[in-house]
Amino acid sequence: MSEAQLETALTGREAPGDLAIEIRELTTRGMIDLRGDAGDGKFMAAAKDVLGLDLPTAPRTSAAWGEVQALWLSPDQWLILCPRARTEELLAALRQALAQIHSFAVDVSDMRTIIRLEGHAARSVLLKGCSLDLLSPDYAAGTVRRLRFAEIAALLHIVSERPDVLDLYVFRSYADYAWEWFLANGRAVAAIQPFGQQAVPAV
Amino acid sequence: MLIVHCPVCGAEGDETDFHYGGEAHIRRPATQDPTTVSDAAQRDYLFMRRNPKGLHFERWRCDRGCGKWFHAVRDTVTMDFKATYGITELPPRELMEAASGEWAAFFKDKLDAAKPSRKGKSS
Amino acid sequence: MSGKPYRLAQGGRLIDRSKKVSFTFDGQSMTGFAGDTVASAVLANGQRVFGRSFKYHRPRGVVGLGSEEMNALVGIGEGPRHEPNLRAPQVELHDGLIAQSQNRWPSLNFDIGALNSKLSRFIPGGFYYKTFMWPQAFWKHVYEPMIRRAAGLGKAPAGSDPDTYEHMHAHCDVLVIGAGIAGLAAAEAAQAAGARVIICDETPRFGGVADLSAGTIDGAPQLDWVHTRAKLLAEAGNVHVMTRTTAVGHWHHNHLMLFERVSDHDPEGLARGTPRHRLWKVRAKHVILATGALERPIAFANNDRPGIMLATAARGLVERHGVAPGMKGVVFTNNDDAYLTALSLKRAGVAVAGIIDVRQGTDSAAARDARNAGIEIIPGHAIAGVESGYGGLSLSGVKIAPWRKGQGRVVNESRLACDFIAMSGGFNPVVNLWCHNGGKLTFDSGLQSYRPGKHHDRIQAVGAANGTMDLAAALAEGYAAGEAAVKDGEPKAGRSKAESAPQRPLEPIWFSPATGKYNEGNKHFIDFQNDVTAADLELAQREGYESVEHTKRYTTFGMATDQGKTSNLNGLGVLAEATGKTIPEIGITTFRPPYTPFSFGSIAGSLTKNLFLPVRRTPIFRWHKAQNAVFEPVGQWRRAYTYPRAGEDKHQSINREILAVRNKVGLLDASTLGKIEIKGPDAAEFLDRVYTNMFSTLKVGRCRYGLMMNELGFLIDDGVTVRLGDDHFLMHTTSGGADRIAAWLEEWLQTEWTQYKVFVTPVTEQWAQFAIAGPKAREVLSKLGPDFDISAEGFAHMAMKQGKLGSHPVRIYRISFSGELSYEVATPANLGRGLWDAILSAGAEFGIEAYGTEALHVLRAEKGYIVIGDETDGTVTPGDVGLDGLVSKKKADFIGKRSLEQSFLRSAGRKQLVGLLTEDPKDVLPDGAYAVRAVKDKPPMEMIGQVTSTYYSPTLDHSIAMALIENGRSRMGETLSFPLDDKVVKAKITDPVFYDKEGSRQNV
Amino acid sequence: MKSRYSIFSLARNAMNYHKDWERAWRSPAPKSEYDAVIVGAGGHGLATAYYLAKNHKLANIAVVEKGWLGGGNTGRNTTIIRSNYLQDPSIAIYELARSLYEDLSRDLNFNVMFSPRGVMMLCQTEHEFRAFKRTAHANRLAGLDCRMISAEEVKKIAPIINDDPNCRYPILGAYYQPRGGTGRHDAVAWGYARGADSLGVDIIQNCEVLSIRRDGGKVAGIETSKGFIKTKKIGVVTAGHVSTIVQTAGLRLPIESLCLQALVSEPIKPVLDCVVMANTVHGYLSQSDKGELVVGGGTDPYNNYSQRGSFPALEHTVTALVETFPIISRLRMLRMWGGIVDMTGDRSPIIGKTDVEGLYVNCGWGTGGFKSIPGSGFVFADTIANDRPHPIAEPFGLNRFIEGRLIDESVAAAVAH
Repeated sequence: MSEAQLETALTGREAPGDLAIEIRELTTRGMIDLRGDAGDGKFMAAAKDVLGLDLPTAPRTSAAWGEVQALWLSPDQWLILCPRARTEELLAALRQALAQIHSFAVDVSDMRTIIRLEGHAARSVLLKGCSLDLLSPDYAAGTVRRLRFAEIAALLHIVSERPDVLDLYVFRSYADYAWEWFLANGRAVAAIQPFGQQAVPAV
Repeated sequence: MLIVHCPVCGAEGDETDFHYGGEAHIRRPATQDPTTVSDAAQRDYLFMRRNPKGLHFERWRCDRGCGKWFHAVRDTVTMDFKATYGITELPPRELMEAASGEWAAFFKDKLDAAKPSRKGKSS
Repeated sequence: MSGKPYRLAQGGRLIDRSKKVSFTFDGQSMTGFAGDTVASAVLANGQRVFGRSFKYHRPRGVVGLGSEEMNALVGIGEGPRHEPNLRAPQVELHDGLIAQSQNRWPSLNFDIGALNSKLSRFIPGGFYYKTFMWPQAFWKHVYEPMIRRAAGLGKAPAGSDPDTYEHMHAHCDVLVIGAGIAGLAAAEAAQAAGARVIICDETPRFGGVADLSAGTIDGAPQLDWVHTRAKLLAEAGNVHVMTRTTAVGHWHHNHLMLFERVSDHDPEGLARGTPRHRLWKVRAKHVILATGALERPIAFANNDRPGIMLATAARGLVERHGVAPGMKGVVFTNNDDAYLTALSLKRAGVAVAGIIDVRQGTDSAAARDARNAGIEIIPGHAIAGVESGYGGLSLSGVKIAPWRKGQGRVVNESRLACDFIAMSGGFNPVVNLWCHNGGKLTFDSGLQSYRPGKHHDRIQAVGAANGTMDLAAALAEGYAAGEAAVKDGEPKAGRSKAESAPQRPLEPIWFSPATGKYNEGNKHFIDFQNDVTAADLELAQREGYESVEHTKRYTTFGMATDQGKTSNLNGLGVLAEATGKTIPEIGITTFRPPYTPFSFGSIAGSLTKNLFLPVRRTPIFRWHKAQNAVFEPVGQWRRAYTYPRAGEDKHQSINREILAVRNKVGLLDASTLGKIEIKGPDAAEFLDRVYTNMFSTLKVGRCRYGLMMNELGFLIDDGVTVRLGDDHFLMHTTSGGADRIAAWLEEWLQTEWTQYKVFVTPVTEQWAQFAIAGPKAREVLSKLGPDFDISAEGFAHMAMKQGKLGSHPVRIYRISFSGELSYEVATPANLGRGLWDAILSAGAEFGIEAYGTEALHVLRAEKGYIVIGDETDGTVTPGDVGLDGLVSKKKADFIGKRSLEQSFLRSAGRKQLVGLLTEDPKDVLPDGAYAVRAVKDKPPMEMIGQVTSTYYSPTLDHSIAMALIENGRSRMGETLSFPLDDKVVKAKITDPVFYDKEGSRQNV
Repeated sequence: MKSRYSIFSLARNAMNYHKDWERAWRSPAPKSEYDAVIVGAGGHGLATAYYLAKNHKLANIAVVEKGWLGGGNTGRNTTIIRSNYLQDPSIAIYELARSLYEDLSRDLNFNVMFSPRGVMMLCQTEHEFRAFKRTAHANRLAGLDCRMISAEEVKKIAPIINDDPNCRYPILGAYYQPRGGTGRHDAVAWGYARGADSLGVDIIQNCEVLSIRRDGGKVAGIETSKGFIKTKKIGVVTAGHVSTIVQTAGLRLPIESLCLQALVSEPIKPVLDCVVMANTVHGYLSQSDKGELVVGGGTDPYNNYSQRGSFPALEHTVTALVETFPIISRLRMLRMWGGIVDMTGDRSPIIGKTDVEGLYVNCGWGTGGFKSIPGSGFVFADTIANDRPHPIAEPFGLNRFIEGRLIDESVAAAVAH
């Protein structure tokens, strides 16, 4: 039997040229859903031993150590990001380190599709489908937020700013819908520049 | 569209980012021993609802945030949220005192129980 | 059409005379200029009648300056791009525009419906409640269609909308609604203090009525100031400026909808694909209403004739568009503002026959200016009637008479020749948005109108919207509100100062009596569009419809497309006079969103067609599609229902798929099944609480079917749960139940059994999951290269394994929903397609076939397995479906246990699940058919139960059905009758397991 | 008895410029005592009073109303009338109501504009299709004139419907009640008010009930803003405000008050001659005689006494209707509003006696109140007059919550598998 073939939700999808932003699917990322009590020092220490980072405890923040990142999801839940190839090893290490601690780590690498949005219009395009105050300083680089986006549940990670790089995580089965949504709402001809320099209105 | 504030993670957002969970502080009588629960008690648990015009004590879930349940106090006429508090907690004392009708009756013994005794105060 | 010189030789600050624009009105080619509105351009072409009214079909022309227009409603565009009922003064002219008048047949000037006008005496307000009752059937078939055809105004577009719409969300510190003087000042102050500001205006321009008003700012014309502020705000960086944007509604917690008309004025943009409309959902920390005020008409006899318009509208036509409202006009007013219109007209060279002012005396700055301009003022008079030409299409003069408040009839009438009237009954602050979310109003006797009172939201009104009509005061109020809105903001804006002449107070006039007997036969219109007259309002009072809400509903006053913008207060005034009460005593009807109507397209935004609702796709979706599968929506999922081959219909393909599973092997995409991992030291105990049956006794590596009830004791979900470790379970739920059950488990853990140490993590989408089912299933599996024992002994029924199938990591469960030897294989979703293809090629030699959900359902029905949602409908207990054995007697408590003790749930005569075999094996019972206790000639017949699932079983070559029948289990062998439309089907009650009762096939 | 309305009376009055029309109802001061007092002058309360007077010959009755008659949900709904329910008790009461509507204009001598233009309930999933087939069988055997119709028939009856077989939820067919339709909501209240008034019922508006006075286990009367009124029988029919009123008699009800919203478009020439309900996508649509498209949606989830809902509830409905009726995309919303509806645990009404002697409740109609008005009033009047539940009202008694004998219509739409 040959090597298992990877077919992600958006395999073969390419963004058309008429968009105000760049979008593409990230396919090489592994994800682990980690549950545990942030108030339990043993848990936090064991997680740090494996991941090399302090799990973020401040809501909606993230932390990184090398190629491993941890996104805060809830007071007792994190999404651990790593190269896809390292998922199995990291998961095994976590499970071993946490064996005696009430916790749970599970591989969810295939559960979500990551759509990366890049460009100065990334936030304004996203704002056509979500009600968060993405233009406020609350959404600086590193911020993580679960949200309702165009009728679906999603997770937003502000990767970097100026120019914006935003990762939008949607459940795999919704990936096509999300993609189609960006094709419709991301068109350059419909771009909006909220605030900033505006055309002077007629008088 | 209401703005709801989650006391667990601090997220604030549209009501559609949250899930409304109905009346707060409903005790499930069967959790202890279903055989001791009367028909009327079971009916009250399942169906009877406080339906105040004014302060209401209710449950919400931070559906698109941290996923945690919490309690809120909301005025059903003005829609103002007066407070949010933990899912296993009682409301702030002043709001228990401000409650009316059936809620006032419900909180009465809680307020009595929480009343600091003189002795407790001086010691 | 006449070539009358309605376009003035000069003037009209908004039009560009170098750019001619061609358009059509009712098929007639016309030209206008860039900067015209449909109203100004059509009027410039000498066409005064724009449409017909709702009830009497009276000819109507332009009355208003903007969105308050209630008469000149036109349809714009053709075919699927047609849009009815647009207000002509709001529609910006563009080349190629097609406008149509409405509510007339066959033509605007000759309208059959105008017969209603002749009959108007017989059809007063509310007349339809008093007649059309006989004969009964005539209402639906004769009277109602007649009424419906006559009403309705414009026509719907033909076909599906070719344009796009979208939404936008925004947060701001301060939202300023209205970019007139007060609004601009507020925005300037707020932005200077560092706030994020959005300022929007309904019109295409900033400035409000600065170009039509008296007074200066910083010693210069108001427009100069507006220019600098518009530039300042646009370039500030922390301000979003919007034109053509109406704030349509205000909801709880300062949630507002702004309706932006992005491309209606710009057909080229539309052709490029710009959205037509955009709906902004704005969350504002503070709202400032600077929505101005709207002028009131005056109720005099036949005040609806084309050529009678509001004074500001007449002024706007002259000043903005260089259009004369007529050859010679009179101004009819109770306030100073309308004097500006007389001056405008005079300056533009339009004859003014006089200013008829109901107030006595002429001692005011406005009057001085008018006199200096040579305009006659007729104080203490009112218009008592108009003279009009054939069919009311034109105006030739007015009758005037001395005005005394409260007088019943007119004396000493005289006449003035004119062909248009500019009227002003005072101004009403635009308080609609103030009221949308429960703001209170207070009556202002100076304005004789309502202005904002108390509000529980952070919202403030400024300028004319607040009843502050004086320019300097409005400007100061704007600044102050902008600063106050920003809590910690330092006032930074250098304040401008305005100056304007003081105004004389107005004198209210709600009703101007006509010649002849009081109130008889003359129509004093209050609500023009809905043809509601002062007499109608009085009639409603006489008949006991006393509440203003009753009056409104009985007469339909205030219910037209302008929602009472111009009629509301006049109606209250008339009611007050008729009843001897004050206006506040009359009360006021509630303002509801939207402020002006906005498109449904904008509400849907981009969520139409492929984006309407998400379709969830499994990892195998593309394969299904490539096979031309018929799909079935299950929740938001699309599942393959069956895979018809060339020449097959659905039934044939379903039967083929079923037989493939029974005789060979089949492959099902079951990825949609809910999957929830549950882990923690209390996981087993927790599962004992949520399932009716016991899970703490399940051995590691084994699977068990579980039933879930809600607290009412009714079934809500089922599925197989697997014990992965001592403290670790994997729960399968129904596809539709996945999210619901995961949330349900969280809720119980967080709110009731908080002592449990359990984590619940939904992992549905991590896995692609397939059922390989059929006698050849093991052979197929074997060919896939399992790295684990798959022998019958080594991998028993209801066991699970983890390992690899070739290169695919899998979890594999030996469970069966078909009754055949069956394996459910799960692999990470992104590997799913690869495994699917591998299984198909491995199974090829065994004749493997993919089967869809319908085959699955027949297969399970043959085995008597229930489907939640088919056999259950939310009122069914485990006992009802014969699964009492899965309700633990040992466990102290589980969800729903107590409710099973309620008397009705234990009562005799409950419906119980049984099988049915029809007498004629080919006769498939219809879905949901009911059995009756006794067949009668005609209904009603007593029903004793219903079919829950019904299929033709190719395996048995017999129709089979499952049904819930009263006391069914004790009626085995009994024959039931199912009366259908055309026949009675008889079926015998049997055990619901039709096939392989011993279960030997799955245990091989 | 009042002078009758007819085409002749209309013509006669026209000669005199309509100055001689009588009041439709009196404006009496409350008497000190009545045989029965109905609290709430909405459609249900007025109908109850009318039938008490007409069918049970009780003349000394009052209806007291906090505001203006018909000012609550009666005048705020989308006026749909149908009876094609699934459960037997629901069929019985809604069909009684529907059949009374058929003749109501003549009975009341007031045109309530009952328009049996047909109600179509679309089937947009296989599951929904099957569920409605079941309802169709049940209704046929109950004697209702209803039938399943094909997608082609749907298109013929409602040509503006989206019949694209590839759309998100293609139309598979519909469940059709040809004698369902609409009525003029205000006219129903006014007609019953005028009818009751002419039979001697005192309708007392602007009279708020402050509390119910009890005499031991019995009612003694009501305290109102216009003083105490003595009575032995009180029927409370105040929809969303029922909880607060019966609470004064020490009674709890399984009721929550929610905001239900509706909206209308600007008027257009006729495009839709039936009522269309699309349950899968949560929206329904009809066109009023004025030409407005009348749209109803779902409730907001949370308790609400403000008569103002949230935008998203209607946004979802409108989005669904734009998909189902694409031409409405370019039409415009004219007005939206909310009403406070009273929801029970099984979303079916409560009609009957309470633990307090002489206190009767009729509430919990939730989103189905208008269509049931005549039937509700009919059986509630009978229940009050005879101090025992009318057979059609019996299943809707409060006892069902003890016994678990729920009447849940929404369950038929449960989706799984």
